[in-house]
Amino acid sequence: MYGDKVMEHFRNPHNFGELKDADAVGKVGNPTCGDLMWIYIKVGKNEKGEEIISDITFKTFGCVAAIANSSILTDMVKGWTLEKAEKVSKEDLLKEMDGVPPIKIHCSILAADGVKAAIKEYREKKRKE
Amino acid sequence: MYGDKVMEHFRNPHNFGELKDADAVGKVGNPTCGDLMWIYIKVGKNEKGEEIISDITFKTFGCVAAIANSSILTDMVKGWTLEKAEKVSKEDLLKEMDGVPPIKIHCSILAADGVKAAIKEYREKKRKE
Amino acid sequence: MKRIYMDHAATSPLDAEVLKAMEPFFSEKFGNSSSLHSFGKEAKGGLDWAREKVAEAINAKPKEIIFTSGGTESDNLALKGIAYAYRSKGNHIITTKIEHHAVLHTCEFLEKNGFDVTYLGVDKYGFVDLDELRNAITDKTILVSVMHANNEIGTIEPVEEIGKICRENGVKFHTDAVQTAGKVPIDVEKMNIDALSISGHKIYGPKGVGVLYLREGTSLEPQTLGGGHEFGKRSGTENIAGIVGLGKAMELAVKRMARESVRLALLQDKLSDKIQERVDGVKLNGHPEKRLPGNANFSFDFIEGEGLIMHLDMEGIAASTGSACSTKSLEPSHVLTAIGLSHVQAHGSLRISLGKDNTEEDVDYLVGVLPPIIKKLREMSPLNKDNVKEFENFGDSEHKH
Amino acid sequence: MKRIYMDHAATSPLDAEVLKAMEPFFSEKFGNSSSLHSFGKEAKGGLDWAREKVAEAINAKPKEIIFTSGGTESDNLALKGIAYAYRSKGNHIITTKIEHHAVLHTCEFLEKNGFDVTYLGVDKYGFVDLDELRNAITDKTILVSVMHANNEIGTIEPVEEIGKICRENGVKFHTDAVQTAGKVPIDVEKMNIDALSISGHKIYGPKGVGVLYLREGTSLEPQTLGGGHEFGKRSGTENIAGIVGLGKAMELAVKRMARESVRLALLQDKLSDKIQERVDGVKLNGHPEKRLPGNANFSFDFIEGEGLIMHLDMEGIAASTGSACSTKSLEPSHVLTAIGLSHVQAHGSLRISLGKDNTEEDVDYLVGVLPPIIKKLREMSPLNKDNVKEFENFGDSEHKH
Ligand SMILES: Cc1ncc(COP(=O)(O)O)c(C=O)c1O
Ligand SMILES: Cc1ncc(COP(=O)(O)O)c(C=O)c1O
Repeated sequence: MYGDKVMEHFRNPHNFGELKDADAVGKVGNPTCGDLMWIYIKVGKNEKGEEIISDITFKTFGCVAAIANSSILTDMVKGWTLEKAEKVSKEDLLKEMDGVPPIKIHCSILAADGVKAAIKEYREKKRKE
Repeated sequence: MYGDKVMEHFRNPHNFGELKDADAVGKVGNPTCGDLMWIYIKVGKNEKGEEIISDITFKTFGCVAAIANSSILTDMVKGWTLEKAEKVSKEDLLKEMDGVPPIKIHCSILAADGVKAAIKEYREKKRKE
Repeated sequence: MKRIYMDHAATSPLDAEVLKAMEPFFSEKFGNSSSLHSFGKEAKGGLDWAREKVAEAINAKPKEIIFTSGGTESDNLALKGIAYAYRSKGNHIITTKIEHHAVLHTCEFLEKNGFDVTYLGVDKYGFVDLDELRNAITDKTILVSVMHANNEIGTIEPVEEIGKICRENGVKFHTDAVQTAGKVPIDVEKMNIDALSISGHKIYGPKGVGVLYLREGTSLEPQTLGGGHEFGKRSGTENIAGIVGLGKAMELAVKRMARESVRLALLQDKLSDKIQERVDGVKLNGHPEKRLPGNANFSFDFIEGEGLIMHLDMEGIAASTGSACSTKSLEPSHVLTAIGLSHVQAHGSLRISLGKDNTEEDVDYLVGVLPPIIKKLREMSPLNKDNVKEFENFGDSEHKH
Repeated sequence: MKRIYMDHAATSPLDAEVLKAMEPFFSEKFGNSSSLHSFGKEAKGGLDWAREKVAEAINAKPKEIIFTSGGTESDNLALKGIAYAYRSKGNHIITTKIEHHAVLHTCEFLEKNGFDVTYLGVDKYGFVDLDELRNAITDKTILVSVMHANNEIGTIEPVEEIGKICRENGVKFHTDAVQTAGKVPIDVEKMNIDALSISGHKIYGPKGVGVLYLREGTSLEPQTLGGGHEFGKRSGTENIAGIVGLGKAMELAVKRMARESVRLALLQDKLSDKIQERVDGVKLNGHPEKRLPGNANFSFDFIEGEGLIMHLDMEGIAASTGSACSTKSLEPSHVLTAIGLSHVQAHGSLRISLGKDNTEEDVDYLVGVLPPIIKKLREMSPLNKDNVKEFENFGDSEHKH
């Protein structure tokens, strides 16, 4: 059902756990459907002064695909500018997931929503400051 | 499907073939249903002066049961008085056939009709004489 | 005593190579293919492998292959499944008078449930008339079901032309290929076939497993409901060992087809020639050439088939009369009466269906033992060429027991 | 790596003795049981033998045993077959919310075709309420179908009492005994059962073969039409090897039942005790005693089952979460929600079903590897005892993906 890459990330997920001094948390999913995902981000700046994701972790309740895509996507967007990360493509993520069955597509791209939700929360917080 | 006795009579049927100087022939069955039987009889007298079946043969187009019951019944009634043979019981014949499947009952008792038909023909012939 | 099996149209022995392919799935890779764990994955692997093998064999895609419990279920599923799925388009189905009972009885069921069924007749060889088919199609026609080859007389129907006619008329086409799969080339694309039935046990595969090929895009109402196996079209925990066996049997059959079909056709020719040489009052039923390799169906005058089969059995030869299934009815074969045989002739039929283990010697042996049996049964029969005419008229279909 | 199979409720390996019983029917006694010749008779012999064995095992008569392609077909045949046969008497059917999909989806089909179906709820242990059943019966009720034991939580229903209620009300009673046949005593007379489903592959028999027991005198509309096999109730060339395998598997299961059921119940008790000792936030689903020997179904707080199964698989242990079939849907098990679990709890379920080869060591091994897996998954989970309440209300059945 799952490819080697997905299984490897499921077995040894990267970036999991709470990020203690996170700037924002994106909460997505719905445990009724079997998945709930929290994406923690810390925002920094690159040499150009653009805002980037300087650190990112996740906490996921969900199936193999949900856990694996949390790991894969957090790896992927670490260091990206918020602007770029905001537009992260679900298709790209699905490609990285390497052929999940149709019924698992929903949970295989959830982390993209999670990152977007985290960035959105970060921006809102900043606006209110 | 068939018991040993039926198979033995089918394999080596007794009394088959035309009876050259038969006094009567009973013709029963219907090849549409897969069986046609001719019973040839020769009538003699016993010591009491009663009419008996002194010889009997058959010709049968039909299944194993049809051939076997021709053989078994002709064996059985040989020497019987016409009166007794006329009343030959289908139940008794079926018992001799030793457990044929329901669908084969019709052809397993056909010889009884054959004997009756032969005796009837014999009596009619005699009446006309 | 030597035992020679010549009833391959009824069923066939499991090939040793097929059994070998099945073995790992009995008690090692025995998982339920729906399971997430490694046992489940191994089972799924077997299932996928077999699906590909069957698809390859008939030029289909793996996702068009639905595994079933046999030819009978495949026929039932195809007919009921398609009929109900296209019910809103029309209620007319066309089939033939010589189909297997799995098709005929399903059609009768559909007739009782609001469908109209046209049963096409056949000519003396058993061929369907293409013009008759064309004329039978109306705008209510949703499905045509014509068997690829007949199981009794072996006649191979012009399915490619039938498929074309169906395609032109926007009508779905099902063919019962239980007797041809693995024996005669099948290409569902070239033949315009939308649905096709296969059975494992006719091709040295296991009993109790079959296939319904269903063209992508063809709708089907599932008939066995449950866990949603086989793309939701046929539920029930998959018989993996059986399915792998069917896959292997198809693979072997296709590989051997070219050589084996020629060998069997030659053996059958020899058999037919010799029998006609040595016995008189015998007729080969079906078409002399367009027939299943290895199938020979004879009618012997004046005798009845069951006795003939039993005498052959006592000589060690296994053959059949009429359809294997027809032993449950006293009616003579509907196929033989459809090609114009009287009931008397139909009752005197013998079907020899040769298979992979039959040799020239087997044929010689049969040709040796058959004539005296025919002679003995004829001696016992009241029928002869002088009186048979008076009984032959009984062949009208109205007459029932 | 050591591989330990603990998913016997999904399927089981073929017993070596069963395979041995099947072997002669692959390529020696391979005939079609309808054939007149000796190959046919040999096949018929196997069929008759198996029919007797199955009949003996459940105190039925051989002619009440109909062989099918598995539990799913048996359930479909029982429900549709009886429903249509008694349609003129009434159109009401009663079943439960925790049946297998083979029963539930068939009931939904019947609802679409003019039948009314009442789905009885169950209590927290999974038991049907007998008074509720009594009250549900109307003068239109023709059939009650309640499973003997549930495949997920293992709860054994009071079928004898249910049978009595049905008998008193002149209603036919079907029970899905796929999980109990050969594991828990069954007596169709004592239990007033009119129809009962069995599957071969749950009792170390072959996949793709099952049984429908049908009480003499009970009417049934056949669903698979053709050559009239199985007393005209289920057509299709009989899978003799598979049927003999099922017969042998039943014979062995009954012989071993008394000892094996005690052994498995003790193993399961040990397993449950140890897991509850070593892991907190865990609950045993189903009834603590009235359950299938060897079945243990747990809910672990805050984690999801698929990941759990995959981690166990990496440790060599094969188990399942929810029903094996439910992997095709994202909905949590209908059984677990029916006994009152929230969706979150249902997603965290683990079913261990022990079988004949499982030992004390296997249980110790499982109990050893499980706690760190639970710990890891919980560390990864955003859920904890402080926030879980806010998510548990999602358990309403209206919510769909
Ligand atoms: C033409 C044809 N269709 C269907 C069937 C039924 O297939 P099965 O025996 O697998 O049920 C048979 C054989 O019995 C057959 O010859
Ligand atoms: C209770 C129950 N009923 C029916 C079935 C279906 O039986 P089969 O797998 O033989 O189709 C199963 C198992 O899958 C089951 O556990």
